[in-house]
Amino acid sequence: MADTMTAETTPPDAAGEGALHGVSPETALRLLREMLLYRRFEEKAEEAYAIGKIGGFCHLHIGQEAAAAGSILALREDDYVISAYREHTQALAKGIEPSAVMAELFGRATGCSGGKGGSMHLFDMELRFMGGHGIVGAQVPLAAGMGWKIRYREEDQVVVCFMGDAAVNQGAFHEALNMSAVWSLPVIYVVENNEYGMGTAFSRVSMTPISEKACAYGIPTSVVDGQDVLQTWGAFTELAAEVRAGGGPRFVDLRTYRFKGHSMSDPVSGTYRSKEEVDGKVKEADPIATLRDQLIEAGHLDQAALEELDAKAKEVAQNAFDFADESPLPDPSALYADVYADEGPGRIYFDGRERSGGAD
Amino acid sequence: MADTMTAETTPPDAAGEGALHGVSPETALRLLREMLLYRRFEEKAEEAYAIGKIGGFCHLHIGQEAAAAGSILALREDDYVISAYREHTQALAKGIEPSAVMAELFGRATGCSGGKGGSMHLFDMELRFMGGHGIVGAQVPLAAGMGWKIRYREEDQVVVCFMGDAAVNQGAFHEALNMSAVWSLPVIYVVENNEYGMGTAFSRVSMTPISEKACAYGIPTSVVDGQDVLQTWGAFTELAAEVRAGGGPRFVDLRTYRFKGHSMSDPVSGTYRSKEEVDGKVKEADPIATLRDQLIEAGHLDQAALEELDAKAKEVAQNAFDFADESPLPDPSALYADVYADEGPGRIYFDGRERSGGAD
Amino acid sequence: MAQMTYRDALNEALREEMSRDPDVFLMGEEVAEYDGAYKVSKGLLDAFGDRRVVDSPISELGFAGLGVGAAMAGLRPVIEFMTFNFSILALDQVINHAAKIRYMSGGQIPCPIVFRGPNGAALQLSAQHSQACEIYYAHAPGVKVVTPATPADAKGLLKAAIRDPDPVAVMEGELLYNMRGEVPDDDDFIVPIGVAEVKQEGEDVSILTHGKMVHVALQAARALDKEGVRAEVVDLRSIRPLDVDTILASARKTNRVVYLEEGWGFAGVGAQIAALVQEEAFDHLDAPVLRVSQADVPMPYAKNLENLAKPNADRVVEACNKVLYRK
Amino acid sequence: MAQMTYRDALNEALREEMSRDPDVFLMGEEVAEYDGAYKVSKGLLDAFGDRRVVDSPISELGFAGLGVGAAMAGLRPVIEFMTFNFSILALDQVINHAAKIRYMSGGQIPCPIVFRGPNGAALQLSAQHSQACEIYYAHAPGVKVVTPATPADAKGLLKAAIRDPDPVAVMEGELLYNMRGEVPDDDDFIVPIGVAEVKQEGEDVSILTHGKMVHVALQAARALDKEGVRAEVVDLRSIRPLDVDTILASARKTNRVVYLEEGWGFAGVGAQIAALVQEEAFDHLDAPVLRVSQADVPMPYAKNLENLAKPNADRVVEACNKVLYRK
Ligand SMILES: Cc1ncc(C[n+]2csc(CCOP(=O)(O)OP(=O)(O)O)c2C)c(N)n1
Ligand SMILES: Cc1ncc(C[n+]2csc(CCOP(=O)(O)OP(=O)(O)O)c2C)c(N)n1
Ligand SMILES: [Mg+2]
Ligand SMILES: [Mg+2]
Repeated sequence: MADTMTAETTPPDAAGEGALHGVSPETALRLLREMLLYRRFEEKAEEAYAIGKIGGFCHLHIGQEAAAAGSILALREDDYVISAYREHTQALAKGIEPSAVMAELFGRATGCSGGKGGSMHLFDMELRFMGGHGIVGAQVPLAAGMGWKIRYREEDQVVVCFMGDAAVNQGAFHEALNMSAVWSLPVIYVVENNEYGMGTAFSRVSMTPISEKACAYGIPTSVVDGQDVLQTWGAFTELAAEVRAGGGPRFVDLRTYRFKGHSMSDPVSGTYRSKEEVDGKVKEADPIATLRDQLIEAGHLDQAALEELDAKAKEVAQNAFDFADESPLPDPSALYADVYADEGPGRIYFDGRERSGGAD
Repeated sequence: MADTMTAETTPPDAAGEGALHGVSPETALRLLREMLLYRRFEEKAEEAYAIGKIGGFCHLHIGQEAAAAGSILALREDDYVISAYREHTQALAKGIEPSAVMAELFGRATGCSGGKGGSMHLFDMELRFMGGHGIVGAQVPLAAGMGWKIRYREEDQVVVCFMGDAAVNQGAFHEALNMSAVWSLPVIYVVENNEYGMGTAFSRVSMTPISEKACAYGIPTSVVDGQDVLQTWGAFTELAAEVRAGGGPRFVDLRTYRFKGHSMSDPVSGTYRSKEEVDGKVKEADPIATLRDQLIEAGHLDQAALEELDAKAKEVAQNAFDFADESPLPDPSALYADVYADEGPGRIYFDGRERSGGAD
Repeated sequence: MAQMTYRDALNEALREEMSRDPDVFLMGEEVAEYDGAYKVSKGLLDAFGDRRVVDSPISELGFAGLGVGAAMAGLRPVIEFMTFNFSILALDQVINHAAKIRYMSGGQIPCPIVFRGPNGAALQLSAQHSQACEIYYAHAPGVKVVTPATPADAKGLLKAAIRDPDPVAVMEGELLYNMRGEVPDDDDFIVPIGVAEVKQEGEDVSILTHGKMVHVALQAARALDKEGVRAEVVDLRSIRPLDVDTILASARKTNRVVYLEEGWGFAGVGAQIAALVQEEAFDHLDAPVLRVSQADVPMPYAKNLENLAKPNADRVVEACNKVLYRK
Repeated sequence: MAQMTYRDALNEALREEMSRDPDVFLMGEEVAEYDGAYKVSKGLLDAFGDRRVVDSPISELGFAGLGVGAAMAGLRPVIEFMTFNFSILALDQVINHAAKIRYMSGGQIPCPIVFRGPNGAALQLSAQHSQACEIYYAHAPGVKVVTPATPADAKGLLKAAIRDPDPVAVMEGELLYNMRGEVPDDDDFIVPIGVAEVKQEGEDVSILTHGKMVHVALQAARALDKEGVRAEVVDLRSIRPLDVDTILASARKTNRVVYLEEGWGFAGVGAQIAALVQEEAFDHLDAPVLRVSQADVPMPYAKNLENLAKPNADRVVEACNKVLYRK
């Protein structure tokens, strides 16, 4: 992966914003910084997983970083984001501290969910990062509910709801999209279409492409190249404005690709996808390399600047690791906290046995 | 309703099969006989309900008879039919004896489900009438399963699955249609589009018409006038042939209208639908009157023949009533029968208490 | 105090809480234009408009989930299930989301939502429409479950549920909707969640129960009284949390307990209470805790079979006699 | 007898039953090309082809329902849930359809279907992926529920389930898949459904349990043995139907019972067993039936909290000592 950080194209003779799809150089550089951070952060997580610092499932977003950066950075701070279990980078994009995300992966008290959620359940209420959900498709009605709240309060935020391609075959998707259309809810439903749900190619479980999955609801659909962060950013800037202006829900088929296995136990290639396929995508469609080349071509980046940005990203990732590693485990008393808001002696009896502190 | 049985058009001067949409006079007359039976049968059920012979819910199909006759009579005997809770006429169309259906409504041992199912749960395994289901939309995956069995065994039957318009908003519908398309299952999914789900007009819970509800699966869709039984019969004859030949699933938006309330406690009009709307439909779109006029115009029916057919239908309905009324209640021993196939002393212990015949 | 039906008491609770708190809204099938399938929401559309009283498509999983999402974002949804039978379709959103969001997020994300509607059997609705669903909601921690048996409790518990910071399932009874009773006038009248009520004091045997079976228990108690047996009748009112103190106090007083419930016995509420009582009051029990519940079969349609399947006062009396070693 | 893993035992059961009966097919997420998320179906696609080993979309409600429909029409589907956690989405098809079709149809329509997959917690999978779902399947009558704890039982119970004329949920354990043990070679080896197994005889106290907790119970029994306490360990194997005779025989023999289960205690399997044992063997009990179960909280992710939440041998020993009035 370190290769990606080495420019392979020759420096451009003429800078031009055209090469940046109309995105300002500042924004483009910000997107690069972000994506570098995501990449280095997740590589660090992979390392931590290998040595047992992280347990359970851990689903990396590597290869799909543009989907997080290009969409979430195009939003307002008070907009809502909700996702599934492959959400580390989205949590970072929404502003959760890398240290708090890493500490959550480590299951520490300082994690963004107090160590109780883990990789699949990152939350930050204040930053409006609404999880981190583990049941495929189940976050889709939740997103509709957040959109409902915005419409109900006559506010003008937008909800961005991420899901995988496999999620569109869930009944929850269907029911939520229909209601969103009927009530004109301000939600952008984004399918991160990485072509596979675990080992199942999407084309094996649907006769039509993702882009046709909102046709029954009358929801406008966009197909976006999710490996090109500038295009993604541009598309979401427009979509968010449309939705904010009261345009109702939108549906996005965001074409992307997962460079790693489904989770840590799934091989990168050689089973359901060939080595050639994966290698080809890594070579041709790395969102970071693509943006790097665009920036270099436009004259806003050189090798030295790139290396500096990358070093910074690595440093932040390392600091997050160190912070997590040094953080304490949750206090045992946390076990019974937060099941209900108002628990406390004498108020909530659970099942009666816990109440009396053990049967006797 | 008795009015419907009196021809209002003048007798035709020239008979013509053209007036019958290419359907043979024999078939058309058979369809008339069937629909007259359904109507008189359900009127009798309404009567029985009013005097407390039938309990629970009772959903009449009056006004929608062409949907049952026009589709099911176009099938082969070994084809499967499955429906929701508004299924009396479909059960009759599939060949269940009127007396066995009425006895089931009465909750008698002689009912087609032994008195255990009632109005919403009519079954006949031998005739391949697969119910009678009460959870909106839940019969749709069951139909896919029957289609799966046909494909699995390389047989050439067809499954017809009825549902109401409101059922298309259930996740089960979405999941089942997608799988049916992927595996090319021999199922005709029929929405009896009577414009309302209980008191909710379909246009209030969907931005698109029923006819667009299968677009995401790539399933061919037909829109059929379900008040014209000849057209319906023609459409299903064709669809069944296509599906039988291996064409995969089909979707039908069958336009119809419910002349009665949703169930016995729901007023016919005056709340969510106006009296004018209902009266207009009863006047303009009664499937029996429509067919009657077509037959008279084509010279295959006159007032005397109509009255004879109607008298026969009334007689069958009355006989069904009498049979049901004279039938015994299920034996108390039936309470514990048929929970499992293999229950019996010592084999299935339920929860332990039943086993020992009462705690002691 | 006013005399009113259980249905009107629920209606008043909704009305008062919606007036008090603009974040409360009601969503479900037929709740608005139709006034509710069982007319519980009668007149609310007129009073509060279609922003706050909302007819949903028949999408139980979807609108339950929408409610959970709205609650996570700060509203206070009241989600009506036309009956709890249909809510099995929505169970994932209830037990995997509503019940767990606060915990999984380390206490950050609240979920103040109410799921309500009729629960259990009515008359001859057969197997798919006659289920008592308490256990599906109460087995997993995170949701509270209450089962009002009277108009006053219907109002007080529903109001408490709407004000509660956590998800609460309010399980009503279709057969109770027409029942009349006294209901306090006070706008702030609530019945706290987690507090049982001793409906009738007695010394000889405790009949513990909840929901519409409370009335069957009282009927049984009257029959026993004629035979000189004084039964104590305790209405749990709340299944989760349980009012363990009141339950155990009654068991320790009478030394004999019968649990009566509408639903199936297998791992039902009665199983939990029997297990609890013998764990915590073993030395006080003069007889096993017996359970009276629905026969362990799907609900049959035929009237005679349905009557056999349902628990009734005779079976409660029989169980009481058994634990009293009478007859 | 062959030595093999629990995973391979399940695989053999599928292989043998698919060879024996052409109507048996396997459907679920990743069961074919991927060989199963946990490799239980390894090699079956090659052996039986994609007509009989079928990768489904992620549509739990849909493919469970498809299985039920296929069973109604005469096939014998084996539906794999990647884990039972996800099957909550499919519960309507299980308890409203599979469980009730035979009864509602007056005995006409059969439903010989198997639902299987791992159940309960593995390691640090947090709240939505760590649930023991027995109760959701066993509360309503109509489905049978088995929980194999060893390779032999995995094979024997799965084969029995596939041959059974009724719906059976086979709840496996992810943490058991690698466990090795003796498995009979006989192609017709089955373990009958509804028969518990006394894993270890003892006189002083009965530890009743099921599923992967059997091994925790045996561990506790070993610890107790060192202290001179002889515990009897009984593996229920089948939750519905219950082997009431074996359960009661053990209770009547030792007079002291502890129920150990992986899931939540509230109206759990242990509650049912405690209620049953005190109902039927009240006079034999020298102490209350105690329950050891998951803490009444959603499963936390952090390793230390997860360990605190899960039942373990120490807590079983403690409960045994309590019912023995030791220490
Ligand atoms: C309801 C449900 N079924 C199954 C699973 C197991 N599972 C986890 S991720 C996954 C694949 C999802 O693929 P996709 O939606 O395309 O997202 P991606 O992993 O590609 O990001 C599956 C089957 C689950 N978590 N929830
Ligand atoms: C899942 C579910 N939700 C709600 C109900 C209650 N209910 C019964 S029929 C019905 C309306 C269905 O309308 P539609 O599908 O259009 O069929 P129609 O009655 O018009 O034939 C509703 C809401 C139910 N039976 N199942
Ligand atoms: Mg994917
Ligand atoms: Mg309709």
